[in-house]
Amino acid sequence: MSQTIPPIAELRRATRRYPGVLALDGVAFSVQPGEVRAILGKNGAGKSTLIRLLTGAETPDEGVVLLNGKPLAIQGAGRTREAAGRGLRAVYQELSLVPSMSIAENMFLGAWPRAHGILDHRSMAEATRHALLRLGLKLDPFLLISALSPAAQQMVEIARAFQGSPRLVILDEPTSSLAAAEVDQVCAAVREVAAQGVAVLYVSHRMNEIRRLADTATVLRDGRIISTLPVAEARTEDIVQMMLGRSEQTRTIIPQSGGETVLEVRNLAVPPKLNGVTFALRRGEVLGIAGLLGSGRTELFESIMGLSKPLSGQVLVAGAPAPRRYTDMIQLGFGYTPESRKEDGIIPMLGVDENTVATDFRQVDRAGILSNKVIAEATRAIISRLHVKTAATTTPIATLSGGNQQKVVIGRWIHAGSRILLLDEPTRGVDVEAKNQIYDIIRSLAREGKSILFVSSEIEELDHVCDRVLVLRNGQIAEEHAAPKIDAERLLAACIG
Amino acid sequence: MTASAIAPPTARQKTNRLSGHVNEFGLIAIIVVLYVIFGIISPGFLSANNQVNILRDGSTIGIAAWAQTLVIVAGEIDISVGPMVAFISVVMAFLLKWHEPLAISLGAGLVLGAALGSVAGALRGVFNVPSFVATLGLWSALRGLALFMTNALPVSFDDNDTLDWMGDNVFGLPVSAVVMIILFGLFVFVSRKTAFGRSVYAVGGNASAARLCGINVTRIRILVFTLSGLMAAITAVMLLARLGTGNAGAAEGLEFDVIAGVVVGGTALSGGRGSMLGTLLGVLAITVIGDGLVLYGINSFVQDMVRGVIIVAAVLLNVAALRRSGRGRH
Amino acid sequence: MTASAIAPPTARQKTNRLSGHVNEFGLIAIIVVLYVIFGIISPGFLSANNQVNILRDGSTIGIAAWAQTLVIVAGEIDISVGPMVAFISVVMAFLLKWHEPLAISLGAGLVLGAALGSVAGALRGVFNVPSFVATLGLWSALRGLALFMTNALPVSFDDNDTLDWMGDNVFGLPVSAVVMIILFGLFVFVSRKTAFGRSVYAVGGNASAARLCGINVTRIRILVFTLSGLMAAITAVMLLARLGTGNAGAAEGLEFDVIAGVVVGGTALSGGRGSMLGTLLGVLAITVIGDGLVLYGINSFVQDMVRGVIIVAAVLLNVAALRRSGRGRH
Amino acid sequence: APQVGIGAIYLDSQGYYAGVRKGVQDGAAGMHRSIRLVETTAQDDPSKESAFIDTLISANVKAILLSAVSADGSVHAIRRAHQAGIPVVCYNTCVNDVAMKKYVYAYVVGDPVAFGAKLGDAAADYFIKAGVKSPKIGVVNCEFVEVCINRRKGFQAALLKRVPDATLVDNQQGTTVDASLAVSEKILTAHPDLNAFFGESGGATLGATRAVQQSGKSVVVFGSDMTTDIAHSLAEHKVLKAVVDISGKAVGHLAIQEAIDAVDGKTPANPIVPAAIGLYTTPDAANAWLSAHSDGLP
Ligand SMILES: Nc1ncnc2c1ncn2[C@@H]1O[C@H](COP(=O)(O)OP(=O)(O)OP(=O)(O)O)[C@@H](O)[C@H]1O
Ligand SMILES: Nc1ncnc2c1ncn2[C@@H]1O[C@H](COP(=O)(O)OP(=O)(O)OP(=O)(O)O)[C@@H](O)[C@H]1O
Ligand SMILES: [Mg+2]
Ligand SMILES: [Mg+2]
Repeated sequence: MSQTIPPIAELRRATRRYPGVLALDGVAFSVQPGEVRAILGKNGAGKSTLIRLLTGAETPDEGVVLLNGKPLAIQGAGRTREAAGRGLRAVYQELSLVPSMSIAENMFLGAWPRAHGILDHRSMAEATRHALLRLGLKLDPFLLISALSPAAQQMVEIARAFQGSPRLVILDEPTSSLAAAEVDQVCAAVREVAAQGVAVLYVSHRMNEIRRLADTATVLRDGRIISTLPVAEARTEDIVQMMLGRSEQTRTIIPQSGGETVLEVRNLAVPPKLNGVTFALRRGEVLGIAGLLGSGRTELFESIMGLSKPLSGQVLVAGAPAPRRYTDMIQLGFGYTPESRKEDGIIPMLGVDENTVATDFRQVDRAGILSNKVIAEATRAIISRLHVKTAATTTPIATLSGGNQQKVVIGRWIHAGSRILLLDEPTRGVDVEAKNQIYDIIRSLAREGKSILFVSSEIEELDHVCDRVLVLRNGQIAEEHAAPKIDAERLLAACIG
Repeated sequence: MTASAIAPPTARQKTNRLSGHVNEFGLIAIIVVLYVIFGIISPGFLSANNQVNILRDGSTIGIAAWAQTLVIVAGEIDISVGPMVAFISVVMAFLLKWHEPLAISLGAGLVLGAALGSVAGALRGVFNVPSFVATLGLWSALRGLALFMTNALPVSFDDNDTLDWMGDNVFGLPVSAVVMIILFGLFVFVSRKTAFGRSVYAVGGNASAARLCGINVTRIRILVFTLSGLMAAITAVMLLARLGTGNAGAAEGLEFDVIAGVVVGGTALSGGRGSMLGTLLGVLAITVIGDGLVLYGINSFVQDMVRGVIIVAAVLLNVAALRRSGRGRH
Repeated sequence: MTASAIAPPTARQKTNRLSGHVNEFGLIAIIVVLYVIFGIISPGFLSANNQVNILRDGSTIGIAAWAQTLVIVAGEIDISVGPMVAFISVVMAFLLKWHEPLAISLGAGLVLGAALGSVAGALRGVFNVPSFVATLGLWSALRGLALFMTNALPVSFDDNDTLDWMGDNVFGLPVSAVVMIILFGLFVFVSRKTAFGRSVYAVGGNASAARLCGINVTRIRILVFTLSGLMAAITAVMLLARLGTGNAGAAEGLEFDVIAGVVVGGTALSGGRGSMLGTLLGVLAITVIGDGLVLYGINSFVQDMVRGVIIVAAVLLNVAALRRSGRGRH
Repeated sequence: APQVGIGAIYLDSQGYYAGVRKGVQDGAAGMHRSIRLVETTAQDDPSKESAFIDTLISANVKAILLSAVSADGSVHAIRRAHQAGIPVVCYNTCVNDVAMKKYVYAYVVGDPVAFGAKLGDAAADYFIKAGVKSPKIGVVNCEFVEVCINRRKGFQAALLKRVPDATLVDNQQGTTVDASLAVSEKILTAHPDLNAFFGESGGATLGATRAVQQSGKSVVVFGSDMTTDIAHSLAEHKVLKAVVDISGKAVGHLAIQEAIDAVDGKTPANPIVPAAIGLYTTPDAANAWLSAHSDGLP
């Protein structure tokens, strides 16, 4: 990196506090044009905070933010517009789309092209089609965002960031809800703009993406920058150690052969995605389901759980036909974590405790009266078992980092004593350490005799946890891979077919 | 690599475009049914004269309902409409009584309406007072002020030809209905074709995304209330022209009808979604029900009962139709 | 990071616990200020007698407001309170007039209230009719039905000692206030200490997450309206005892006061948040303002004005206090 | 004979108008011709009244009965009916004199000032007899409608003429019985030396009476508008001492009679049709009222 070129974005001694948390502590940070910079760190390290300072979404308590060598001057509402005016585009970690509006309108949110003050929907649609195509997407620009799958929504946001002529593109975990094909598209787009001299900041918990993309990486821990280093020369273990502040144990998976069949799915059809899915889940087994995005894994879970009605087919629980109602499935000992944590997982304003015990109040009451003490105990049990990082059991869950939120969402089914867990993308947006903890949790649940169905778009992690992996392709189970012969490369190939 | 897996089925896409108007189709069907029923049971209901009436009555609710639609789409609510209309009609009547020119009197009323609306908007947008509370304050204060200023007596003023004309018909249509229709066109345009209109939807749909994209959320929130105040003032002009006096007790409960019209029209109180056409149909449905029942000639208390039942039934049918079309997942 | 990651209860946690009640502290401060001001300017305001009055008036709003708090926390709204109270008081008066025993008459009223509430709840929970529309229907239908049944005339019945006692004081406190206080305790308990109460918060906070946790969202939605109907019926009993007749025109606009009390108490209309204590203080503030202004003896129209201004000012101060404490980021 | 449509607009949802309606209906039934009544309530709102008149015009009614919401505020709407060739009969309240002469066929009325004055006289009788020189009186009002203001003016004038030191110490709104009860209690608190209440409407009267009964104070009530409960209270004669009333049924009867005359093209001898104002000051009078109105309709 030549130091003669002025940095495109810079933070000087930036500090940002939240009630009770020092999210960023006197951080000095800069990025050069054309540089692809990864930002690494555990959940809650301060990555998103750093980004929000750069985009003007938040103002530092101390320190200054400079874009193109000039400090951001506007306080309050106009600040993000000032930053955008200087060529900054961002994909935030939280979905920043308006669900009730069309793709095209979201593409230009707040900066709609106008002709004589009248919105120019046609050129908007045209530009949108273009921007989407760049990421390999063929979507009708007039479609509402709410009609899109989470993955498609994410792609729209990424397309929005690349459109026009940005000078700095910030992507905060852009790929957490994407699978391989889309990730490739995103990577290609990043390389393309970087070649044109655009700087890219890239936050991800997936080391292999970082290696493919980034020139340099900045590692954050507890609100401080630990180091900024060239990615090519650094060993993954060293980076992980910087992130965690200690070295990570190497893990060994002991594949287990499962016990008796607890769940059997026969010829399940949910048009248009599934046509005749058949498999069996055994006691004490972690069964992974691999597939491309949109291959119908979520639909499979939803129809097993009774959340949507399959066209035909059977679900058998311990040999008997499963009830068709969701609540009855829960009574039978099923647990389900949805893929979109924010929309369907957490109840943001309630505390960690209530988010945990909501699945089963009967365990924490005494003669119908909820006991704060028992609730706190039950919550603490989950917190310590799953290593949830929270200030108190009553802390509103929305203030936790994503990984910790996810642990609570899983933990609520441990609280409920569920015997069969359906986990849809449980490691999305979760840091390395928490990921490993979640793998451990899943393995230890399996050891206790629980059965787990595990969906992940991050194919590399399937061999870390699964006893068996089924590949869902063209609406059917196409292949089965059993441990220890599960291999990411072969799985990926199988998914694509 | 392979092409993206994110290519939605085209059939779904098309259904989507059509089903975007299921709500409106449902309401139209319901209004047609109401016309058939009242046409049979209520004498004079189908007369041209009564259609004019329906339009005129509708305009009292409609003009304010256009702005209220934006307010509710933005995730807010304005319950101050009725007292605002009454207060402004009283102020304008006083100005006319003191022989201010018509243009000045009415102009002052419009400015006042916009200003009072902005006050509510600023309370919400800048000071974060919930809009229900901010407009509840206006509701109470304006009704009280209007009654206090007039001692609950009508304020009369010299006859004014222009004003009389505004209270009357033009080409067989009530002027107020013409104003309503013009404003409807304007609001359809604003809500669909201007940055402001789309920003309202963005703020109501996801305020934090809107803010991150540089939309001035505070400004949008203030402006929707300004518009609501302005539309209340226009309603006040129409009322003044029609009654020929300023009445502090007028337009009582108008806010209820206005909000009901918007909600029956399919706009969710939670914000982000809603259409002007829906509101038009909602207002029409409510007006037709009221008018048809009066003409049917049953006891006025029974009218209240039947009205309540019909409104719920209409929305119930519409929601069922929406759900069948697959859009109503909670 | 191996052991439990719960930080020890440090200063932060304590701040947190305290700041969880900033809203309530603010309201208490505002009520104290109101007491000081009215104590100075309104004759008889501080008299014991007037405190009893405040409690009694408060109970009319309060009992219904407890249930309304749950309704609003669940993300819904019930605007049918006033007509519900009037209608049920009329029904009970008729039963008493026909010489049904008191227990049966009142019991039937309570059951009817709960049943009507459940109808609104089912419309919302099962049929997805927006709660504003469902309760608007009840609002119109019940007021009409009550007026129709009575011809708008009071329904009188033979004196009944027990009922008279209920309209009177016990140990110097109005019975209605005692009922209100007992019900307050019950609602605090239900909202905090029962699975039902917590489920209401969960449904209001994120209905789809609540559903996936296995909470029966439909049931919760129906039940909050059932409770709201039941509390309206209890208010009707108190009203009947107090007036000695069933009046179809009574409790007009009560729904407004009830919702205002809840919102002033800090419960957001968007659901998921709110506390019974906040509502208690909100109801108290509104009652004190009304009472103090009447005692001050100014023109009742000016009272409306001043009331509007004070309500907004109170909430404004409270929101400012909340924001300073760092909780009020919308 | 073809059916004759008659529009009837009632002022608000008070029991009094149930009496009027009964009078109108009985009157119509007694005429042995086919009459279709189209009824509605203006809810004290001139804008609603205006809208209803337009609706009635398009319903092709042959005459409209109404109690005008406001003397000046209702002029335009009534003028429109007149211009459409539909005769308008006012009852109870009407538009101002000028407009009335032009647009109104007949006006059935007991003058509200006279109405108030009768009660004021009765109050004066009571105070003089009881030896109260400077009575303090609290008013529970319905003064968002003009009629009530005029009732108070009449009451005040008549009372002050004979008891010059009387003062109206408070005047608060409480039209319905529950609102009146709440407000009367507060007036009792604010004015511990109060002598009497004046209730401007039926609800106001009943609420004030109830408040006094519950407080146990020796305050008396002078009220307006008879209903069964008010008659019962008057019969007890402990708190409620006098009630002034115009029979709704009688007014309704007169009004429909005038309307049919108008339909038949008769010209009235005098457009002002006086309705009897009744004053009830004794238990006997109250009981007589009760037996005459066994259906409870005033
Ligand atoms: N709005 C907020 N209010 C309170 N605390 C917050 C807020 N936003 C972030 N924090 C806290 O600040 C710290 C840093 O959060 P930040 O979102 O920057 O982490 P991150 O590195 O992006 O984590 P992740 O990998 O989970 O996205 C965390 O402790 C978080 O809980
Ligand atoms: N066009 C759409 N309109 C409405 N909902 C959709 C649409 N596409 C997907 N969904 C819903 O979004 C969820 C996820 O869809 P997505 O296509 O990402 O996953 P999927 O088909 O289940 O495949 P996988 O989970 O394997 O990625 C599902 O619940 C699906 O029903
Ligand atoms: Mg982050
Ligand atoms: Mg999925």
